[in-house]
Amino acid sequence: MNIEEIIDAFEEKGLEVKVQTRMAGVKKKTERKTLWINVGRDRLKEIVEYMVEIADDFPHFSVISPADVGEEVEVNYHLSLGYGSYMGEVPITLKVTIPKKDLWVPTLTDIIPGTAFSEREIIEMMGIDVKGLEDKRHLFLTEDFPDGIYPWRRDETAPKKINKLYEGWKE
Amino acid sequence: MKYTIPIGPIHPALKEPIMISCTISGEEITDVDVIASQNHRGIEWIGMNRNNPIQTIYVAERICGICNFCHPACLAMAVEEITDMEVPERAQYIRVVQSELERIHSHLLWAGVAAHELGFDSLLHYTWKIREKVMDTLEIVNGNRVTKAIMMYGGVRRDIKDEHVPKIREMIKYYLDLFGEVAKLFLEDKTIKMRTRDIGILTREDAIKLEATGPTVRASGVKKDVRQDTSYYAYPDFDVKAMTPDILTGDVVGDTYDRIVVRLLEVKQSVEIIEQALDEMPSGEIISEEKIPKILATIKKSDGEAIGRHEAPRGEDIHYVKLKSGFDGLYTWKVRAPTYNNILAWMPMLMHHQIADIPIVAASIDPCMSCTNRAVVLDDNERIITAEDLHNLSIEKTKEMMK
Amino acid sequence: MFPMFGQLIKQLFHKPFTNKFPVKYTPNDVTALMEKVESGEVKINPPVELPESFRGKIVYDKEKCIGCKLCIRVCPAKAIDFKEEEKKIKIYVSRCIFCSQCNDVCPVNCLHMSNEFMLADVDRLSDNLIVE
Amino acid sequence: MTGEIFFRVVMGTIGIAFFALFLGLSYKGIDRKIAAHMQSRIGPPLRQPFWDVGKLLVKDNVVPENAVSWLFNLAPVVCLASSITLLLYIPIAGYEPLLHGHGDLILILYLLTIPALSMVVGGFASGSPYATVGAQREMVTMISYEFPLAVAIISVAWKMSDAFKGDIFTLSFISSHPIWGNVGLLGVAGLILILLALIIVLPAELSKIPFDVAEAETEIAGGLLVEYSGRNLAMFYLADGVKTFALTSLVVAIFFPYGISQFFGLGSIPSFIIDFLFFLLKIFLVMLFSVTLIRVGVARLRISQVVSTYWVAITLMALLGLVLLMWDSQVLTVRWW
Repeated sequence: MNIEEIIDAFEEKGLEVKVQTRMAGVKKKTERKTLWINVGRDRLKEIVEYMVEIADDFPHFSVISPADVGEEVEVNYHLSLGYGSYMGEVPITLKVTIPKKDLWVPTLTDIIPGTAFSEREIIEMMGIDVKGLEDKRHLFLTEDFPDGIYPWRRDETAPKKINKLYEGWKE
Repeated sequence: MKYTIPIGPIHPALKEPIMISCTISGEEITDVDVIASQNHRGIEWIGMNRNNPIQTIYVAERICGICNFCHPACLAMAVEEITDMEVPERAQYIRVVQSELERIHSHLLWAGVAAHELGFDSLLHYTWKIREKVMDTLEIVNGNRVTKAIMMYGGVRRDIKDEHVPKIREMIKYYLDLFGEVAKLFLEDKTIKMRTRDIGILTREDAIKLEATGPTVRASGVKKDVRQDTSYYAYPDFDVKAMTPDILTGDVVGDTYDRIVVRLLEVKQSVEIIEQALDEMPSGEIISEEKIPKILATIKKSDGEAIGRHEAPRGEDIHYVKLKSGFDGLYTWKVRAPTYNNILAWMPMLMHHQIADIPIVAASIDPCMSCTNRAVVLDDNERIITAEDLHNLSIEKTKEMMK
Repeated sequence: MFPMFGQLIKQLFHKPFTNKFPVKYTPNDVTALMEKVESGEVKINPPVELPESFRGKIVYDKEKCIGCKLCIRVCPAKAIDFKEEEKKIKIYVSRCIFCSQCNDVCPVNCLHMSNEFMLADVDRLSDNLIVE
Repeated sequence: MTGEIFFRVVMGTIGIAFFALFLGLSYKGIDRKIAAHMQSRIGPPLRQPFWDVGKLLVKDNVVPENAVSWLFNLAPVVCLASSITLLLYIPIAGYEPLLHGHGDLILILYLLTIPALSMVVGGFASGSPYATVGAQREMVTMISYEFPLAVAIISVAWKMSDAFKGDIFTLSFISSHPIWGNVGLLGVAGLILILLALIIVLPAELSKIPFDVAEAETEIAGGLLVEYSGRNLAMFYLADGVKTFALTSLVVAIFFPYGISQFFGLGSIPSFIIDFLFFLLKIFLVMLFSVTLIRVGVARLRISQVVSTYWVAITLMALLGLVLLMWDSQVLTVRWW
């Protein structure tokens, strides 16, 4: 699956693909292309299943990284296709934009079990509810962490009581 | 009779802030649960709210105590992609040399720790004795044994001078001669084979489904290596191949023994990469923009998002960076360290094994929890003893002892 | 079958690899040892020799400093304070992480890293750990 | 008369006790020093074990609350006491042991199990899951190494009964009639096999790597001894030193009871000293090959592997030695000297 086939496969599905390129290497100058695709929340599961079909081995999932952009939250699913061949991997990021009022995303653990930890992290760090994930315990924060506070958010739910350990020591 | 054995935050087998609680009946493990919320240090929060991008490089460098080149490497790659900063050729080569030097020292450190987990302390002392060679080279090249402090947006901060090259060549010769002996000590030892062969098996299908990365997944036969798959820095010139156990032993089982094989092969590969890098090192300056305030300015007015992926010693390390013009610091910064995915692989590996296998299987993925936990937000209402009080207590104790 | 035995016998007859800095065995009483070292009775084994690019305790050349506060802006550990009245800086070595970023950013090159690494102290603000 | 014997035994025991503690700890120091140099380290000074015991005695003795406290405190005392009584029956430097009599070889076999049993009791009494797992493992290790140990010692005793009449089950009898003298060529091969079996059984009894699954430091955080501290741990530490000294002197008493003082033909005192020093050298050599070299050269085994190694490999070796011994006396007595 080289990059053109992957882009055509996504365009078939009626998705607009944005390609970012970056030069690398000195003697053998090769380009590194990353695909950025906006996907609706309801089509996410369908697209990931589609990726499992077209992948020659299995899509490589890296992590989910949520970004708080004022009124909405952009949830980026970082995946990639075509690893194993020389310079053949294409990193693909599915960007799901969800409004802050209705923060939920479908789980992907039934398709790719490896996403369990990332989903548990966005639940506790960003307050996004993942529908269908059975184990929703805290992953990195302690059990007695006050709920309602989401460390990565930039609005009123961001942590306020911060221990200024690094400032008050000089006296 | 069932009980749960906590291989917990404080345990000689796993000196990491993570807790594996295994329910055992007799000696056999029947259920494994991983509780990672022991020491989260807020690295991303610091990067997003408190620091400007230059300071964030040094916070990224301290995410992990051992692999501290891979995190700033990913961060710089992402920021350079957004701000479209040009990186001189010589800097790309120096970055390859630094990441391979780090891989050698990290893998040898792991080999010693694995030998200690097996109760084989003389192999620990032996491995860490030969590791001193790469530590001395790092100290000569970077001025400090572990924290390299060499990464800067748009290049590297220090050059590999001409008087450093003979020392690195001497190290290369030292390791190439020694590889046979180390492989013999690790792979042909009967007791190590008894303890690691067919133990902690991660089948190829589990490895792919649970998205393991690095040596853990390569030991199960999946040819996944970021240096081979994507082109970044000067890696396209090096034709890096993913190391799988069948190269040395001829077949792939995916157990702890194969992970030792893969890591030893990678040390040899890294030494060869450094040798090739030194031969073809282009000349030229090492950073595209000398003045730091100008770098800060270009980052401040740039906009966009990018991901930086690098093959850290423990697996694929990925940073997602989003910059917003006018915002001092990274608008959004997500760090995903390699161990983050490999923890999931513990469940299938540890099932139905004996307690004696927990330390070596847990150590076989080379867990680095400091990479995985990254935020501390202290809530000071019911904490009685704060770090400050502990510090004062320790001072009094030292004064008392010095009388 | 057991390759380690050969290696062990070989190592038994070689010199141990450990570097005997400061003394071969830990003393019962450290302060007594320190006095003996000052009085010259006990000679300390030298540490592993350091490369010239070693990043140890910071050295501040007060005259050349122009008070531009760039180093304060760039120091990741916030280890540098500004003294308004005399437009000079004050560095807390106990806070410093030895990254030498301030050396690079300083326009007049008045900050350098020395080779001194034995900085253990009881009081964080003792004069040995503050560079002015 | 009984008063005098009683006085001799009591004073003798106290003498043997201090003598055993001192030598046990100094041998531990030598063992650690040689192991360190093998691993190309400098290692602690030779007097380090004495410091360790001194330090442990100073530290406070913590008894966990959900432990059975009287059993918890009794276990180390029993362990140390039984290790010292072991020494009363073993001839030191070829001289009569303090207590000897009919069948003390079998008594030694049983006395060997008491220290291990007391550690098991201590482990169960301390109530921590690590200690319980450690205690289970100690019992399994005991079962596994008892078998080859018994086969080895009984076959030696049987060979003696074949050659001599008289009270052959006493250790002093065995050490006064060196076994190597009255066996044929096949017997020598058998004896070497039995000696090898005994050498490999020693690390398990002293719970040294590769068989220290009961006190595995990296798996169950010190296993049996995880809850012990202060005086109790010091007693276990001393018991381990005394047991090392006792077992190595047992092996020396059975297999190398030779003295070298008669070659120099000196007076009684110097020859006694030479004999004693030669005895200490023999102890050192046995300890070097059975404990130090093995514990540095191999990795720790799993409990299932410990059992399979002892029941299959080492027992077969001991039985083969026995067969060779039987073959030697019954069928072909090939004189080799």
